[in-house]
Amino acid sequence: MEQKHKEAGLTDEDVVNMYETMLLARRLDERMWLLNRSGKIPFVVSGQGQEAAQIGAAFALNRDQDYILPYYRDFGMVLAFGMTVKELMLASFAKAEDPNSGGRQMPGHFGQRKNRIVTGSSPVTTQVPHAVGIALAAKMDKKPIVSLVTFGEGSSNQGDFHEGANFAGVHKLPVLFLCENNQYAISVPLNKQIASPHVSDRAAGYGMPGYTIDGNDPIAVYQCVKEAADRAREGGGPALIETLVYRLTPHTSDDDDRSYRTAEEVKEARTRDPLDSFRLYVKGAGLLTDEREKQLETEIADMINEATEYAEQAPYASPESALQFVYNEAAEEENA
Amino acid sequence: MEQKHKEAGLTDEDVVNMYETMLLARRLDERMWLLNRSGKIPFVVSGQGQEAAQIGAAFALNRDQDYILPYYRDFGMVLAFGMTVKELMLASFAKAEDPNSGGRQMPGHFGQRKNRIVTGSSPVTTQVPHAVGIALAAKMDKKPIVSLVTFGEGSSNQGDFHEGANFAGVHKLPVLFLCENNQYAISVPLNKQIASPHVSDRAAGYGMPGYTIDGNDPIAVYQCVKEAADRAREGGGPALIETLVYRLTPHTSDDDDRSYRTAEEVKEARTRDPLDSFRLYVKGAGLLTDEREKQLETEIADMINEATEYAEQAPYASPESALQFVYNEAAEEENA
Amino acid sequence: MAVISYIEAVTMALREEMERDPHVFILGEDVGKKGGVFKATDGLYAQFGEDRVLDTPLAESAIAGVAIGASMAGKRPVAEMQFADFIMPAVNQIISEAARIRYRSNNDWHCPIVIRAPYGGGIHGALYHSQSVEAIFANQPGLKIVMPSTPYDVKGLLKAAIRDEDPVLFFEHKKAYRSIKGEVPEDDYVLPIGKADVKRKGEDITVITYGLCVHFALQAAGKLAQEGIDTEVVDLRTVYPLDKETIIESASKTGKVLLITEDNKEGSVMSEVSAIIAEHCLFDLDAPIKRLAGPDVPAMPYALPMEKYFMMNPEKVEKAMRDLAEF
Amino acid sequence: MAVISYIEAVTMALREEMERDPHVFILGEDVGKKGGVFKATDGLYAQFGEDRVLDTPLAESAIAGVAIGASMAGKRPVAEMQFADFIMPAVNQIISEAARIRYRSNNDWHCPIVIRAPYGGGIHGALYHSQSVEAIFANQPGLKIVMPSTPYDVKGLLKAAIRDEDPVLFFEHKKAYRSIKGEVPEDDYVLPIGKADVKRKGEDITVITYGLCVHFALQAAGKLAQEGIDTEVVDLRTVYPLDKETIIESASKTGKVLLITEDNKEGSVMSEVSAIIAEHCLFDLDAPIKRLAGPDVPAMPYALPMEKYFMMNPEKVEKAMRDLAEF
Ligand SMILES: Cc1ncc(C[n+]2csc(CCOP(=O)(O)OP(=O)(O)O)c2C)c(N)n1
Ligand SMILES: Cc1ncc(C[n+]2csc(CCOP(=O)(O)OP(=O)(O)O)c2C)c(N)n1
Ligand SMILES: [Mg+2]
Ligand SMILES: [Mg+2]
Repeated sequence: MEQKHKEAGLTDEDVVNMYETMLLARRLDERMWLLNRSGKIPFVVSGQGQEAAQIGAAFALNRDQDYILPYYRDFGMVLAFGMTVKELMLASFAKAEDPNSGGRQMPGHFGQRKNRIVTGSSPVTTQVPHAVGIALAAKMDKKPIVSLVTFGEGSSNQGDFHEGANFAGVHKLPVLFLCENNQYAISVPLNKQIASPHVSDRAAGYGMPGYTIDGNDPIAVYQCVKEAADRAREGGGPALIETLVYRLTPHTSDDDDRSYRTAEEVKEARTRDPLDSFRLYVKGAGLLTDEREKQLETEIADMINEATEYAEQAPYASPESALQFVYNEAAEEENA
Repeated sequence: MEQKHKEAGLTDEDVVNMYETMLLARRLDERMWLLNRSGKIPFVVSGQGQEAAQIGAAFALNRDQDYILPYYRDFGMVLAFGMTVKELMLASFAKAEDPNSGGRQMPGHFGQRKNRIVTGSSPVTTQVPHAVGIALAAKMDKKPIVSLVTFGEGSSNQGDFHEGANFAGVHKLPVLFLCENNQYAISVPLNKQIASPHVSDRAAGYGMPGYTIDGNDPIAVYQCVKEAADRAREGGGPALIETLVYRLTPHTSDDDDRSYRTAEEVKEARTRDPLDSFRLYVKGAGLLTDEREKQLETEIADMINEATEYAEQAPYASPESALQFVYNEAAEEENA
Repeated sequence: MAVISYIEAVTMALREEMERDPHVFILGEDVGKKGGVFKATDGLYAQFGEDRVLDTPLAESAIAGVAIGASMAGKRPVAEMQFADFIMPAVNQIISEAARIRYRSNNDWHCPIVIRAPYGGGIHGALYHSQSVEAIFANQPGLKIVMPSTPYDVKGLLKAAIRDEDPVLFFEHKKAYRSIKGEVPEDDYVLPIGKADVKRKGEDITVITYGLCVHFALQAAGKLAQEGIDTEVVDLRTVYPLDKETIIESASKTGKVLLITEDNKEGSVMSEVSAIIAEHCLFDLDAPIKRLAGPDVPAMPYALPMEKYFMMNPEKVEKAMRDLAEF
Repeated sequence: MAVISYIEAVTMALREEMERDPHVFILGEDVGKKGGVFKATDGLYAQFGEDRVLDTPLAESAIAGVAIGASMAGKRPVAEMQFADFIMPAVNQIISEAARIRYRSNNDWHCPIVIRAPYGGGIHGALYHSQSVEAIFANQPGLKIVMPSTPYDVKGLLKAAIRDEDPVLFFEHKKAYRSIKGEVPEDDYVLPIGKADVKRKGEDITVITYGLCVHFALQAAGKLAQEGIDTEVVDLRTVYPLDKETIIESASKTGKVLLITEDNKEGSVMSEVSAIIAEHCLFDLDAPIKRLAGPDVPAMPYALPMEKYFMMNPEKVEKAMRDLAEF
């Protein structure tokens, strides 16, 4: 019987939860491609292949108080932090009720204050210093809060990564830098993005520990993030964690990946699909029967169907509402 | 008899040259403070305490073909690369004949095309990607050229350091990153700038070797830079070299360093003044007699006096010349 | 003469310049193997090899800064910013460095780089893939900003930019990439940077604009002509520094001026155009200087209704022109 | 009421706000132990400790970005850029992030930060310690840009900026720091951001300006008054978004407008002021809208003769006012 999760401090219930969230993220993601290819939603950016890293990390945090600053592939992470399928569908259809942006931003630009999912933008890596600022606030307020920020390996080459990581190192802030190294930045492979073996090799230069772990193993990710989060919460400072994953889809629905990687390479990577290996694990641990699996697929399909229908029919924000929320409107009324 | 320099591949003549350039840099620097304090020049930024690192590095390059991108303390380096005392004085007096900028920039903003001293600005660290670009050009043109860029340890926290170093690492470019770590960025001490023991700890993250060396020892610096330059020239890629030095003066003539460091600390550092230890070395090697030393001081004093007089009397650029050289004026005439 | 698209004109100009001058090279994100996310550099990697079509790490300040350095060592870099919106991390390199190198060195050094970037909306790109960013730079002496409207202008101006001895920002309207086509000679020609182009002569009203809006204006001018309203359409082409002469001439002639930009209104390059006219043509004017622009919100939203509300279009342009003519 | 200097008003406002609200904190380079290179934060490190007056690493994008993050977690950061010239590395954080956080999140998140920076010339700071950088940002909805001229305004506006729920760029003229003094109440007051202030009422000509030039204009207005020329001096105080109402009112009243900025002329915030007037007051104008500004060269040189040639001064202002009055 598989027991690794117990050693990592995860209960059976946790593991089931993790698996269900991973599966949900994958099925939702797949649906979005279908909706895109059938012309119903204009754009998809996808997290397929990265769910284990996302969910392992999210479950290692205190989801009632910690902050996450996800990047555009983090469907799994935001689902774990409380965003609903319906909400994600509303974002994909760009409808008024979308809690991320009211349809203002492209899908994958997450943000939901009530769940401490910090609003993100398109320019990569700008969220890294924000995570550091949130950790600084936590330290000042003496609150046991951790912030976790994710980004791709390509994005780790932006100045903001360096400046943010160094700031956190100097001020020993409770922030975790989680790189989802999926081997490509759009078409540019890892060896044209960085010259060191690992992104985590950069940690030493910021006086923090660096880890490179198998991002296809949610339990390994959980364990690493949990330890780092505990240490950060106790004043031990930041950490840089690199998860090795593979982007199973093209960059986005606008990309054609055949111009820069072979079908064989992708096929080979699919043999390590984290969803498959984690399913095997959960089954091996006796926590998932074939029957329950079937039922789960049905529940998820229903949930996604319902969300799709709802989102498709939901109204857009009015054209003129584009004028709203440039500045604090309460103040403007006061002044007027 | 001191022989270290021979082991490092330096001839007696080289060492004498190095010492004389160091002494010249120091005396010139001292004179500038005098001129400032007597109200003759408005501003000084100083290299005192960092001359050994600068000169060791400059002499390790091919001064007939390599490029340097010095920062504002690099009097020693630009002297070694062919800028004259008179030219530096003209810059301090902001006169028209100043080859760096015709009096447009503050002193310490070096630039002289004929000596491949690349024009610099005030925002720190912007020169780092320029050095990388020059190395890229050298590689493209298959020329055996190296570029060397210097910066302070505080400045190594700018995004441009990270982006530039990583670019050079990925493309294996012949560029040397030389950090003059003088323990302070204006008032902010090293431990509030970086969290790792050494700036050179960052090299691994860019797939390049990193070195931390005693910047008070010009021969050690020479040796390290020479090896790195040779390797770079042969396609071995970049290196990050950190020289440990101490800023013996306040940050600039506008700074009062008593608010952030003690007189004792500075006094203690003066006991390791590289000029003193190198003088002892050169004497120990039998390359400098007391008599020659005296003569040298006189020669240098004369040279500086003459330069001062010349620069003081030299004309300013005309007020309206401020309108020149925004764009290529030859082209404008053509168009007109 | 072949009819090609706006983006094909970009590629053609790049190819010809790379063939002409071995110092010209391209660097940017995904410009190599993939040929650019819009395919502007398609085929160049195959033709010129990876030494001259560099896929860089994802770092715009380095892209600009490395280009600057290479240009100071004799190269002619053409850097691509994947979207104009992502030029922001490179602002320090562009403004503090590229724009000031010649001036600060008293003409000893100079910096002949081109930075290309697709800008503009109407392609459902939301806040960060739709912006007009020219106003951020259109106050920095030392820079030139070119924003062509037609394939013919694209080719001639991009070639001129690459041969220019100073830094040029070259913004390409991404909605024009495939929707705008036109005749482009196969042979080598350059067009002058810094000169506006009167795309249509007229006597009654003047429309001054650039980029995609030039086409909206020409379209509307055609319609209005049938009603006897004769419109002059001035295509700025270079939005910084502005061609004052052409602006003043046209404004003085018609006395009724409409300035159109897809950018937000307050602080756009059209403010400067208006100020030039207000300074030089006041007594020739028969109507207030009108500006038609995007609303003053950060950038256009993703959802279609809001995007349309923000985005310039032929109807908005036609209405504003008619209103002005009737003033 | 005590007479204090412009920079003392900065320090006073910071101190009072830090005393009032424990969430207010300062971060920047050398702001702590040293009290800032200009001493704007002098004494605050001693009073509030290093937790609330943070000496940061030398990295402006992080300073802005960390401030943004902290503000989203409930703090009230006041970030210092050591010189306005060094705000450039932070442009991406300011424009792409701070300015868009409220809008892009549909009002779910917001970003109450203040970024203070000394700007302006006349202190022999050469190209990179003299610049006016406001035009770079004065086209970004979501931002507010405050540029006060007097110690009284400094205190009231800096307090308002710190209490504002949106990001505010607060540019302080470094030449004014010690040369401009004025009465400042000890008690707590705020002044409205977004409102211009008529610093002198007049009927014949209008001067619209901000920062140090307000003093040049007032000085000249005093002289001209003796010759019977009655000048209205409008101090913009907030240069983005502009107070259209006050601008239009004053321009319509006098019909003769002079716009003054120390910045380069083309693309300055004065272009927008001119465009507003040209759009709304055309038929009330008796003279072209004049702009007096720095020349269009990158920034002012170091050598005194060239610096003076570039820099605005009372003589240039007086002459331009007289010319306009006589038009
Ligand atoms: C500053 C900036 N430059 C360019 C882009 C365009 N872009 C979007 S995603 C991407 C690649 C990101 O690669 P990586 O960081 O590895 O993340 P991944 O997409 O592989 O998950 C690029 C270049 C951007 N969004 N922001
Ligand atoms: C981008 C930028 N920010 C701030 C400054 C102001 N400044 C000038 S020198 C300096 C400290 C530099 O420290 P370091 O890099 O250690 O070099 P050092 O002066 O110690 O040699 C600062 C903050 C600047 N020049 N550029
Ligand atoms: Mg990637
Ligand atoms: Mg230092």
